[in-house]
Amino acid sequence: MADQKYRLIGKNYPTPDLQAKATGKAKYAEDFRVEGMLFCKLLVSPMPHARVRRLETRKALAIPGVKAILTADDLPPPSDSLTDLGTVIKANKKGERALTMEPLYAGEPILAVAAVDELTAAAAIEAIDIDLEPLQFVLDPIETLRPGGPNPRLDGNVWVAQPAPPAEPGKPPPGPPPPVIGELKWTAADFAEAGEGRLPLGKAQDEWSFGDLDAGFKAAHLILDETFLTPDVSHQTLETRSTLAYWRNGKVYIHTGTQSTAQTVPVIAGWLNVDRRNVVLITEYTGGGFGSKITAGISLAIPALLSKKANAPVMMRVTREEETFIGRARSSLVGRMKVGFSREGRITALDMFVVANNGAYEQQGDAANSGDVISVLYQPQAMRWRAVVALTNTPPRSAQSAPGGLQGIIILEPILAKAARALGIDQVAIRSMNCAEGKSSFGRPQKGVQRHSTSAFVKEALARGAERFKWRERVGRTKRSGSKVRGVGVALGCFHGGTTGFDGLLVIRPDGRVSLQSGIGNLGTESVIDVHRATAEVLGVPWEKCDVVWGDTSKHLPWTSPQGGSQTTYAMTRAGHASAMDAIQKLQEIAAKTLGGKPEEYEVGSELVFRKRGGAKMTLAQAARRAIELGGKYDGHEPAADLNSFTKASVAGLAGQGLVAAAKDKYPADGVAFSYVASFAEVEVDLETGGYALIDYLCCADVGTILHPAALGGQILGRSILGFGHALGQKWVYDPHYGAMLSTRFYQNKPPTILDVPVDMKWEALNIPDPETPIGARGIGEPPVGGACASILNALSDALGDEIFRRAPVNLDTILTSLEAGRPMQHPLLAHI
Amino acid sequence: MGLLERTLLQWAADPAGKVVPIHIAWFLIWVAAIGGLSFLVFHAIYVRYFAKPRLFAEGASPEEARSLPAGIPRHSLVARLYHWIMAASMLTLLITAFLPKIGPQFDWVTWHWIAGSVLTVSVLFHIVHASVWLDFRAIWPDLVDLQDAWRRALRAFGRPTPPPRKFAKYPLENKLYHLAVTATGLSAIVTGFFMLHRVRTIFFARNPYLFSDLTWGLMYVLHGFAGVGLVTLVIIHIYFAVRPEKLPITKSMITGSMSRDFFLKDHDPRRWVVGSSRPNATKEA
Amino acid sequence: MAIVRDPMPSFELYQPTSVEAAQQLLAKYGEDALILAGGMDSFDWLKDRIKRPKVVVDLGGVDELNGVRELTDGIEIGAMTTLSTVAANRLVRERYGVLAQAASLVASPQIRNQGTLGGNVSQDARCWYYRAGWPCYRASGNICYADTPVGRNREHAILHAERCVAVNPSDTAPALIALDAKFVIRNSKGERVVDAEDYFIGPDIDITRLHILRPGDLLTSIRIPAAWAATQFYFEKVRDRNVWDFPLLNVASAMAVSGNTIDRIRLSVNAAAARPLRLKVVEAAVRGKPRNAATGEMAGALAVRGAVPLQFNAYKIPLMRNLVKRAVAGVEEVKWAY
Amino acid sequence: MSQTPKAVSRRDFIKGVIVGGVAVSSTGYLLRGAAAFGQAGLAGRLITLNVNGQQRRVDVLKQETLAWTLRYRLGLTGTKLGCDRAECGACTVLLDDVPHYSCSMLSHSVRGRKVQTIEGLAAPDGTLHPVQQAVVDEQGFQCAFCMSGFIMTAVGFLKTNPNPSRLELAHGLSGNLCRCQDYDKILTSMMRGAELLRRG
Repeated sequence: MADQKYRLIGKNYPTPDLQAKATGKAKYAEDFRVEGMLFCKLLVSPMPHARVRRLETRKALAIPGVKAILTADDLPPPSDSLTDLGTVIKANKKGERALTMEPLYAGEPILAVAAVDELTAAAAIEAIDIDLEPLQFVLDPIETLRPGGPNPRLDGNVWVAQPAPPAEPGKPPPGPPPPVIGELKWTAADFAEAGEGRLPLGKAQDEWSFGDLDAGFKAAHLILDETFLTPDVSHQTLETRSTLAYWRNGKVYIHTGTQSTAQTVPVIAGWLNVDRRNVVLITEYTGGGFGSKITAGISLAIPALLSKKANAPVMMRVTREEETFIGRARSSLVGRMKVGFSREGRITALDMFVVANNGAYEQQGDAANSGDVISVLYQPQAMRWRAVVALTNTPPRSAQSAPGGLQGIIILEPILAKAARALGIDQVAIRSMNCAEGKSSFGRPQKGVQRHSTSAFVKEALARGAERFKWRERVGRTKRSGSKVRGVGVALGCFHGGTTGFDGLLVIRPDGRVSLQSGIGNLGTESVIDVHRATAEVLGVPWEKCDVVWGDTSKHLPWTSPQGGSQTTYAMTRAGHASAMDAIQKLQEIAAKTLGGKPEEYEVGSELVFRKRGGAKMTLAQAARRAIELGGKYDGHEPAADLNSFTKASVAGLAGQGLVAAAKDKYPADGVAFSYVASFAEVEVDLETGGYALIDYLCCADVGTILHPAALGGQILGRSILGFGHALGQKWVYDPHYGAMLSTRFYQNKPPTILDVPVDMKWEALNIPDPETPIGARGIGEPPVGGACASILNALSDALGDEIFRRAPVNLDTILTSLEAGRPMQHPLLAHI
Repeated sequence: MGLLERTLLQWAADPAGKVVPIHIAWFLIWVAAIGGLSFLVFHAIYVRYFAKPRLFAEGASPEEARSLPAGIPRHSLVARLYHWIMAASMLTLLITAFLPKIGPQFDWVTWHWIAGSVLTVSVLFHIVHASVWLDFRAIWPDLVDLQDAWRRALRAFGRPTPPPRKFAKYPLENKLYHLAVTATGLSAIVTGFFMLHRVRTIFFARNPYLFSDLTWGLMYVLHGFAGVGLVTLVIIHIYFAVRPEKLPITKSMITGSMSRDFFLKDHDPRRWVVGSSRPNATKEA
Repeated sequence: MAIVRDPMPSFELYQPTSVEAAQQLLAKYGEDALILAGGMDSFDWLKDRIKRPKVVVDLGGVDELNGVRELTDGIEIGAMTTLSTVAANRLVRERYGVLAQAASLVASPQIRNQGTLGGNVSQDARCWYYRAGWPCYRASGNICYADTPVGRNREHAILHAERCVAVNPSDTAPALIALDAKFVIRNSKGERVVDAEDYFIGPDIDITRLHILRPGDLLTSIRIPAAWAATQFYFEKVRDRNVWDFPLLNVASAMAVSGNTIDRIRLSVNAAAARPLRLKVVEAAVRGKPRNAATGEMAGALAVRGAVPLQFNAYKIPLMRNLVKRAVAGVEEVKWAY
Repeated sequence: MSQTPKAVSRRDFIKGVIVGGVAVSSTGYLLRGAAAFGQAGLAGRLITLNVNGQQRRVDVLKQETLAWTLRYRLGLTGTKLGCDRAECGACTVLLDDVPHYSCSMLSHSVRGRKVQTIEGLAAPDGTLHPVQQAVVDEQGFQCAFCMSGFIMTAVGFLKTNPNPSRLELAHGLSGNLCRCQDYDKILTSMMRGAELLRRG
């Protein structure tokens, strides 16, 4: 066990934000009030695709108390952005904007009104005379791919990436030009070949492969070829993306929820087309993200620009219905997989084709991730991945916990379960035989070479989980009693678990306290605090002496990884470690300068810098005061050259306040960090109603070193339930004739309740350090999602057989009608039912 | 949208946010009923107190008259059957359509579409029957009718004019009424036929998306106007049917024939050649 | 007029403290008045700015409408009694368990703490097209959006659909029908009492209402006769999520059994049609029959006779068949070896 | 109580507005009741609410929900609006010790009833309520936007069932939605809260 050798790492502790949360004092964006603030309401499109023909706002503006109306014409043009390396990322002129005159989905904001109160603002919206010209629309990706099928945008139905021009010598590499919109249609023959309920294998937009696919299928003893549809699911963070904005002496102040504090600043600057140094973001508490607020939401530009126009603070309180439209969602994937299995159950070949429903705006990574995750997690001997990311007139998508990972896994897992049954192999055994192990290669070969994972202990997770879940015992039990039948399922989960190259920043104050500067967003995972436990651990200071500074970019925060893709724990423990090492080195140098001798003769621990052989020593407080005297690199007046400019600005802001330690994570890492889980579920199905209950669940995770057990458990089980939702009933329902979403309410789109999950779920983590990172900790936010969902699907087919469902979620109507008919009754090519 | 549209029609915003008409305003039911009743009141008063005695140009000569049978055949059995079937379905349609709107509620739709289907079929039959086996032109106003109408009008205002001729098979009012019923009836029938797609019937699968929301709206409006129009027309029809001087005509719709005297009093044997319902019969005479 | 949902538009609020006062108001304002009981249904309409009554009459202050009273023949429950109270009341639990059970399965605890029995039986349809504010038949329009070649109608009706295919979402209604409850309605003209099943109407009779209340009418209480007290009850609600969700289908039965023979039975199903259905034909067919699986099967088959599925709700037919079977014969006992 | 309907008389209305100007501080509110809204909308009236043991006089519109009054008139923003449609429970407060969705009741309907919010839970000296303490001990909740609703529901439920099983407690808390889906840890915290309460 890793945590024996640690003081703080691996121990539970009350995070510093808990008190405020538990007493209701924690302030989320909409809890703020500013002198003279106005309130804004949105006018959203009732049509899935239209053009504003006429807009008459005079009557609205005449209403007493109405201060300003903002339309797309008031938005700054999309601005190019500059990477720290000086690469210019050209703005996508056809990407999403906060408001539009050509709405591309029902519910897209067209304009906003600012007034003295919401009643007045609402009355103003109703007083607006707007004439929309209806345009051709499509909701279902398969429909737009049909020959002659409708296009979601005037100029096509897919994004086409443009190659980057060659780099000029001496200049920074130029960024790729923005993608253009093209048209992709499949042929009637493609559809005929596929037949009913099977995904046609038409022209792909992108593909890669490795190994000899044909040989793999030739060698296969069993070949399964199935089509499966995953649901579109809204993120539905409980806090909507409400935002308060105001301008003070050239700076714009934004109160909003975001997953990533530091990373959101340049993005806001881009949306508002202002210098990022003039953006102040206050975001101490964020009411959930799940990928929908990685860098907040573009809608925050509305109150910000309205505030400028009306010259007063503006609060945009986003309603739940509006959040359903603009609050982001997971792309549904319809996937077809042809999988070859050896007699022993090894995957000899895997040919996968996925079509993603992307909404009308920026292309999401779900389709691409699905290929990477499948190839790393199940290690097929040969594999081909093909994909189409189709645009539709549905709300904009974004990453949602394990984007693509969940979809890929729940498309493959039922096939794996079916194969095990057909081959008479135990479900745990077949997964143990195929799963990733150690450094496992994956994904698109670059110049013939694939990337590989930093490590993988999936076999161990499977074995440990099976043991604790009493898998053997359960599979042996009687399945049927009365009208009830039970089934057990196991599934694997996996997603990216970290990135590298970010900055750590801390200040040892003259009073001996340590300020740990955190650019991480506080979205509930507690990584905002947890990763700094590692920093304190390395620095050898008691936690009580540490103050984590977070949630306000005027408080000098370092350049930090985005809180997406479960990268924070890995990335920022590394950066934190680097800053601690920088502090230690500076302490040693200061001690040497002050007390004589060489730096390496000094050691840092228990709030002291002391000579190894005893004798001279000084406290951190003394060292901090000395650092200020010495100035230069010691108190932040000379930041390291390799720091990100964002961090440099913060260091400058802190300069002179104590010993300022700031360093970039330059630790080597062989491979890409992934985290993994093995999920086990048992369900009880009522054959007379088709309803089923999830009666037991266990998740065993391989996430490297455990930083904070309570928070980790919350992530493992919390994200598991997020996965359950995709099996238990979360979905979108659309009326295809009007292109309007019908499932805008919770009782219609069905996020899981406390009574839909086992009352006592279990989690475990192997706590085996990852070899490629100093602390050994990887991220866990996303890996459980796919495994959890698939474990339910597999438990259902264990109970009912393989001929029940070809889509998720699996509701009682699916089960009952299929049981009656003896075959899957809802085919996977019909979206949003 | 003008005041008129707003008062006469019911509007609604369709799911795409477009405001379209969906119905006529139901108060028009009362307008129609009151309109019909006040017509009969005024007409009754006019006939009773103001109308000048009728005067016709000489009709049939005594010889011709004597050559006529005592009972003049007017409506064939088929024609009479058609009339009463149509009447029954028409009344059912109006009652099932408007009663629920003004009070008593019952399962009206089923009755309405069944009656509607009966009416449609019977009207189709009538068109074929009338154009093939009956004198198709007999019911449409001709030049003589218009001249005589003019003469009667001048006479009503006491201006000198030659007396109007006696009628052919159908008096002008009769023909005009038929014209009005044809127009309203057909619009109700045609719109009604499409509206069958909006409800569950034995005929088609439900499909409200045959036309745009606006087209449907206008169709409902037309159906509504035709419906209330028919209320007025039916009131007037019944009123004339029971007027003493018209009773022989009403009877003839049951018995099929009318007395020679009544025939001679109102009709001109040269314009209505008895015993023949074939087209061109008049020419042969 | 552009559409905006939320916040609630203005209205005049009256908070009478007596039924008389409430009736004066309802008589005075007629169509312009909206009755507010628990508000769990009304607030949706108001917040969505779809219904805009001039006047809201909040019955919360009318004490005489609240509480469970014992009568010489059964009990009387005030229309404003909350579902939590109904579910927890001793008399109800001891004698009319089927109602307690139905009430305890409505929505969520907080909703049951505020939602009333009168409100639960008088609530409006939940068809998502209707609730979206679209001009459908139920909203005095001329179209049903749910029953079209592409309509999404998983939650809709399989029986007695007439133009509108919405269903009645009440959980307590079938229980009250099974108990032969009487609904007491008052208006300025006086008081009238109707059988539970006659309180509800289908679209064939009135497509804009789910119940017989007219402007000015007030449901004051519900009386449950002793006749069915402590007989054998069955209630089951089938829904997607175990909290909040409306029934996809529910069933309630009250049965007097001697030996193993069914002497008397009342059986009701809801969410299958626009009104909770009392299955008289099934009742007659099983009367005098032994209470066993065979009778249950027969009852189930009989119950779904004439059911017409829409594109996405065919599952409701086997579901109703099986629920009726259970309501008559009971559920097979489940015994797990572990 | 009087038998006559409590409509707002013109006098009440004027009084309401005058005092309202005082009651409502100068900061903005979602419902100021702007002049654009006929009498009914304008006619906010001064009522007295018993919130967290204090009598609070406040000018409230007819259509104003308790959640809005608490958040936007009394500044008690610990009560959250997650859906404003009685579907998430984030706005749960105690009315006479019973959990209610404050988003789905009119402030005018709670006059004379005891309203308790998350802010009124801890002792005046700052000592946390046992259920709050349990949350800190067990680190229940993630983003915590749903937390005050859950805590209020638990406090209300534990008054009726101080010694629940985990399943009973789950039923008691079932009217609250957590989108971080931290249900397992929430149940553990609340079970601990029940224990701390019993210990007193």
